[in-house]
Amino acid sequence: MNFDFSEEQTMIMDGISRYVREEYDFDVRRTIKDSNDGYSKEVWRRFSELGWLSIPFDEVYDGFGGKTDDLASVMIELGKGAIIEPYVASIVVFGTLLNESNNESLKKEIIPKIIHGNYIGSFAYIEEQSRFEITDIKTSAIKCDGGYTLRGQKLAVIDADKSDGFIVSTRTDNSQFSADGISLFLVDSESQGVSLSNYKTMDVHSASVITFEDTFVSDENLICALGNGYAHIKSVMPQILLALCSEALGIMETLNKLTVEYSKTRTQFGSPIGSFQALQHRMVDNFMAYEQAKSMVYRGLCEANNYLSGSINLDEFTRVAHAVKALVAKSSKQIGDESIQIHGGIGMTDELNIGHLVKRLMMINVEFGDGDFHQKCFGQN
Amino acid sequence: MNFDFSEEQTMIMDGISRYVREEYDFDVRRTIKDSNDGYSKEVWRRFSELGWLSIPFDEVYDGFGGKTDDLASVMIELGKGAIIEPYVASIVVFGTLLNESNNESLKKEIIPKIIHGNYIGSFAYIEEQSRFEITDIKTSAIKCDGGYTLRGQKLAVIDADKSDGFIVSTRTDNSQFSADGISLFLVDSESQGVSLSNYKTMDVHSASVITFEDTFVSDENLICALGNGYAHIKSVMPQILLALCSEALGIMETLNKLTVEYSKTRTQFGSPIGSFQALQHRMVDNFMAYEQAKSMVYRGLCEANNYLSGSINLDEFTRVAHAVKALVAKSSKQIGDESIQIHGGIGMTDELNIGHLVKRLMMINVEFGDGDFHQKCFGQN
Amino acid sequence: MDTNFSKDDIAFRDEVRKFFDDEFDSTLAKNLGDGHGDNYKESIIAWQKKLYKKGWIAPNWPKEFGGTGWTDTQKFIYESERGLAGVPDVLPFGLKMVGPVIYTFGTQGQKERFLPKILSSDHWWCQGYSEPGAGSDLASLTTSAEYAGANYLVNGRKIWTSLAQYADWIFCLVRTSKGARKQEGISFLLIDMSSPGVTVKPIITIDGRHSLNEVLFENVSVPVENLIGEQDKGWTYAKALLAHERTNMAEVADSKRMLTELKDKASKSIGGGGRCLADDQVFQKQVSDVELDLMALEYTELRALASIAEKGMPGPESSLLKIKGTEISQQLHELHLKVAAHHGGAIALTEEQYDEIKVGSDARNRYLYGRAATIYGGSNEVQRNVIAKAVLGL
Amino acid sequence: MDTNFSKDDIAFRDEVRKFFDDEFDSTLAKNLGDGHGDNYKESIIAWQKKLYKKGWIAPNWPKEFGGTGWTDTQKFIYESERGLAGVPDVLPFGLKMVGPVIYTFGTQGQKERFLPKILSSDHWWCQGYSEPGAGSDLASLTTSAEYAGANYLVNGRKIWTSLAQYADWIFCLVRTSKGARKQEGISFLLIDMSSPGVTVKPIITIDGRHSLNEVLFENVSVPVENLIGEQDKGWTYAKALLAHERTNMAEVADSKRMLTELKDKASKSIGGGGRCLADDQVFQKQVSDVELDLMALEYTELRALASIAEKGMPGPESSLLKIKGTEISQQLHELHLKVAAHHGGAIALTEEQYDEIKVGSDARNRYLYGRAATIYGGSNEVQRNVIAKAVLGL
Repeated sequence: MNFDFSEEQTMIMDGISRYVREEYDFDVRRTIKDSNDGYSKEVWRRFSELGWLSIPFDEVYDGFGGKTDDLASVMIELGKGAIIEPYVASIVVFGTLLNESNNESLKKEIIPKIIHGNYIGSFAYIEEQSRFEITDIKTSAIKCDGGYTLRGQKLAVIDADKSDGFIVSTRTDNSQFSADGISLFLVDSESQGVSLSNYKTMDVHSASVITFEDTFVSDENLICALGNGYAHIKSVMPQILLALCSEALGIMETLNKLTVEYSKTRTQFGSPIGSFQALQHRMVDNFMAYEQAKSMVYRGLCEANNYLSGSINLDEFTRVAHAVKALVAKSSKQIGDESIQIHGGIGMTDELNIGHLVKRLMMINVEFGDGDFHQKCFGQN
Repeated sequence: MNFDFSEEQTMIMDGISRYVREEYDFDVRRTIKDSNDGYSKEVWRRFSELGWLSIPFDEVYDGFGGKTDDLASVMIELGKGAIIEPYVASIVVFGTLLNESNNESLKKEIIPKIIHGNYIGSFAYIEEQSRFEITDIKTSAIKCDGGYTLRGQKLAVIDADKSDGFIVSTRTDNSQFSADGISLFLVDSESQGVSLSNYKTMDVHSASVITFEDTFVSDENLICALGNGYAHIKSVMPQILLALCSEALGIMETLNKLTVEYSKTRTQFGSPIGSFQALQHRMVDNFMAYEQAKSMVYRGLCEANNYLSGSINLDEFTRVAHAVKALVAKSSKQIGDESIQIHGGIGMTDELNIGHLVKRLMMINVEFGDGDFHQKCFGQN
Repeated sequence: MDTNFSKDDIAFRDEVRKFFDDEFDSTLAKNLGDGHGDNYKESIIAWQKKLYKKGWIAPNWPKEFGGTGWTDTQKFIYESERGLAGVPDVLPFGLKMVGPVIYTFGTQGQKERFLPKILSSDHWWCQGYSEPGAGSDLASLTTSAEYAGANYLVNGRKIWTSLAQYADWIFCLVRTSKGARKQEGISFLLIDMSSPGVTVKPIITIDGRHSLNEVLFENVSVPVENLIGEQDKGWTYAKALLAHERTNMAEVADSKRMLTELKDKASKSIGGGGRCLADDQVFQKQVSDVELDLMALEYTELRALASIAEKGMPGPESSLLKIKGTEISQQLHELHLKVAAHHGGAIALTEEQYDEIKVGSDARNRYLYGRAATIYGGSNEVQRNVIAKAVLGL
Repeated sequence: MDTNFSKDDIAFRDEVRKFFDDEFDSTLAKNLGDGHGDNYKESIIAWQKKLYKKGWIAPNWPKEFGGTGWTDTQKFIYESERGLAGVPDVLPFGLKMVGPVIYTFGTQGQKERFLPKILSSDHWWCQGYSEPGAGSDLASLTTSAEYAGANYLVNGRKIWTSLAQYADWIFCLVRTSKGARKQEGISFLLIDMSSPGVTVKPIITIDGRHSLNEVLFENVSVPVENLIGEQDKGWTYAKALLAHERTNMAEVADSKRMLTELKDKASKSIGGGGRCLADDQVFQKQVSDVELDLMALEYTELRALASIAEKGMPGPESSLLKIKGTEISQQLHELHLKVAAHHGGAIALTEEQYDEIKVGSDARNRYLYGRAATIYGGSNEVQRNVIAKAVLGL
């Protein structure tokens, strides 16, 4: 039984932690957020130099060859900085989907570019009617000479405006709600018939509505076997969920730390507010919510290793991932609300980091299904 | 707008309050509960003398002619005494079902007996498979010469062992789950083929499993039109629910009062525990839970008058009654749990009244459907 | 025990309904835009002037000062209809806060000078209470007013001042002397925002918008006739106002409207996989959890109103109006955000953008700004302290 | 980051499983009857003697004193299997409470005299801590032990003493002198329950059963060799024990079993109208709310064990084990009672009565007696105070 990160993981975590502390404080973040690009290409280059863009990729493509817990350890520390750069969209989601694909030539072409900071990707899967059901797809890909013609609309594609390419979930067979007949394509953002309507998100990332109007995509850009897209998504989803939840964990740790610290210095009625028992008990509840979330994420990471070693199957691993996302959602909501409440007026200001961390937690909650959605998936099995 | 009980109602409430205080304290209650009958015939006679057994009955049968709010006002005060006598079973439930029946000869025969304390009745409607669905009935009543033959089993019939007769819900038509084809009969407890298996309940009432083996009941004992039993139950259910919730309200008021008082006298760490802010805030939450329950019961009582005056229909009144039962269940749970917790060890003892009041709240919760059941009924409409 | 409406009440309800229907149009709603429309200031003033013209601007004021003379039932009907119609409440600072203080504690001169312009909305007021070091512990405020001949010289800093950027006047609590208890020595002062030395600095909140401010006073000269009541007795007047404010904070009518909108939205919201969100039993439970509490709170408020009508003051039940009212409205914000799902994070950049993005954006802004409801007006923690002491005697 | 079991671990698990399967039969389970069977005392002793014979009676003791020498993983496996098999935990008073105090702080003579009989279950111990005036505030206890030659003369009253009616010995905190701080001057004394002047008075709890007692001491003479460690230093030993006790209170294995039983019961429970309760989405949500928390708590406990193994002491995560563990078990009691519906109120009068009535009766008794879990062993309020101070530094 071992709940420590490995020496190598710890080294990387320390590196990110130092970077966030020394080079990515909230003033730096504010400058980046107000910049034209909406993120810092300079920071992204640094991430590449420091090797952080290579974590989930196989060694054969110059990747770090990281497993679920490697990626999770990185996300915990990145979470504390509320990083604006498209790490989740491009490395965690797009990267993992691509890395686990069986399209070797695409991987050979794209992954090194990602690792060197020269390619950003994102995942277009949500539709107007789909809410959190990944299999609810209307966007069609119709076979044509040498490839497919895509038609349809994807919503809320995170960091799409920064992306060189999108992995798009399409329907090549069966009807709208079927888990079969879904295919994934890598679509170049410059392709004809692709148009974006961009907007900001509250965590100062961006998102887009992407419309595909007779967009051609070649056979070579099929990510996994035709019609097998959902199986592919399903196989990487636990890892993605655990990475997101690890990011949330880092944020919750930070929020609790800042709130307890603030309560020791903020004085009202002649005493630090942290001396009032009612607030103490609530901060204890927040501490417990964090520790329970941490235990649950660790449980997920242990099960990830059990999955790799073959001692549990994908359905079992998936069920645990649902559990992790559901519990993390609850702890996030509680800690987010209470961090603002205990900070009082100052917690309501854009100037303080509290609100920004809370908003990132809120965004993580809806990504790939909110807490209620995952709890339902969990509870039904 | 008026949220006061009438002068007449207030007089009766004061009378009951005085009686509970002076003649029915917890020592008296303990003696009664340990007696052979499981309730006090003496007390019951006093209730009759004081007119309290006549509340819901029409004046034509020597009743008080009380409406929903009259009965509710009585229940609030009886609740505070955690009365063991079969008031709910016999007056509130059996009494209301009978009083609203169109069987004039039965009413003329039975109601005066009830009022004079010479007849106790109860309502047999729960079956093994029915949980809270009143229409889920297997007990059959088959037409025979001059009457019906009953066959089946009813569970959890409150205070049946004290009863002279039961109103029994039976199926005379349609299939097990149908709301149509249900008929209600008044069955004498001495009838052939009626057997009881009695047990105690945690609120020191009693309940029985009643088995009907070819029990004959005459045509004259049909409570309402044949096959119309559910409509009859439905028409009196809001009044019954409001009476139960009013009893709960009286109990909650008492629990909160006792808990706040105790917290002022119990000293730990050199101070009354009521001076600790964390407990204060929780007692405030309990206070709010009570006030909200009170508002909801009052809302129900106002709507009862609106129903009588014809400004809302039965479905609307029923929906409000669902809401009242659901909210009262929540407040009851919170106040019950917290009363024990804040009392600490002493709250765990059989000697103190706290536990007894909590157990009565718990029994009220399951009677005619628990909070979740009613909230679901409410939420679906 | 009844809440029956008389025939007159029903006629009144119809009149109110018709008035809102005729006068509160969608352009006005759009311009107000949840307090952040482009023409917010002009639009809210225009709307209030309509109410003023109709004689309905100050239902809670005594008739002699410009109130409506309505019965409690009429007031309740008016509020309910206002919520149902989605009509925003009037700005509270003049009409619900300083107005009642002036007509209760002010001089004849002050009444004549200020009340008409509050009623006509020609003066925009804001509230100068909180300070960086005096939030929940309001009485520890340090903004000073030094008596110098016919004027006070005011120095200090007020914070969290809503809509001060539009204000003509501010009512302030200031320290005029150091009493034995910190509640002593506080005075209630009316200050012209155009006085030299007054500076307003915006505070951007977590919803990214500007409604709060800091207000700085540097040697601001305020004539003594702007003092309410006696010097050093301001805490008394403020406390009277706070009790008044608390009963205004249940916001039942607004929550009822949010609930209706929520159910409506959910019934149209595709829940994925061809299902409708409104059919999800867990979602139904979450909605009914709030609805039950709101149904109860509506009667808690009615009980408080009846109690005021009967005994001239609210009963203990009124103490929970602020706490429960704000908790309920936050729960409704949360459910609206849940319906919005992915779009709850969206910040629309153009007018043309996809409708859902804008709807999600509104839900989020209300959610985020709504976090403040349990902090301002005496935080819910302070309210619990107050109930523990004043109601439970702890 | 792993919790893989080695081959040896799996072999060990199979051995444990087989042992419980072979030795813990249904008659034994029935006789124990949730702590209230007719032959409870004899049955639990008989069971513990089996464990003793197997060498598994004291997994947490050091090997030299009779422990098992298991790894943490083995301890975890043993506990999990115990819970799954529905085997009750050993009585804590000797094995988990006074035993560790004696082998840590006792003299050689005390170790030789007491430890073997704790292991063999020939001594039944109970705990004399709480007093009528000293509950959460344990250190304010007043039971006095006056030093008189070779003996202490003990006078006072202990309360909430679990199973004292069966006990041969009681370990007590007594006041031997009045220190400056109330924690000073407390001593840790072992008292023979058969000593003249010891009286046990039953306390009936709200479940109507008898497991708690008052223990009265009237001039009870206790030999000085029954003092643990130094006089006046008892608080130190008790505190060491309390920390130990806290990690025992998560009761994850038992809660897991209750959860399995709950799901099983619900899947068989007719929900009315032909539906099954287990299919109700709101009920599913209520169950998964608890299950999620329990899954997390299981790992919180493992993290604490790993931390003890590595650093010799539990990390901050252990502080929540008692609070969360008891809250979870109460939620499970509540859900069991919910399944029981009408039968949750039943108190069966005869052996022959309808099965559901008995099942409901058990659910209720566990629910009611289970309310004590958040009160005893340091109430959850006190635990929160401890975390606020010791972990958060507030």
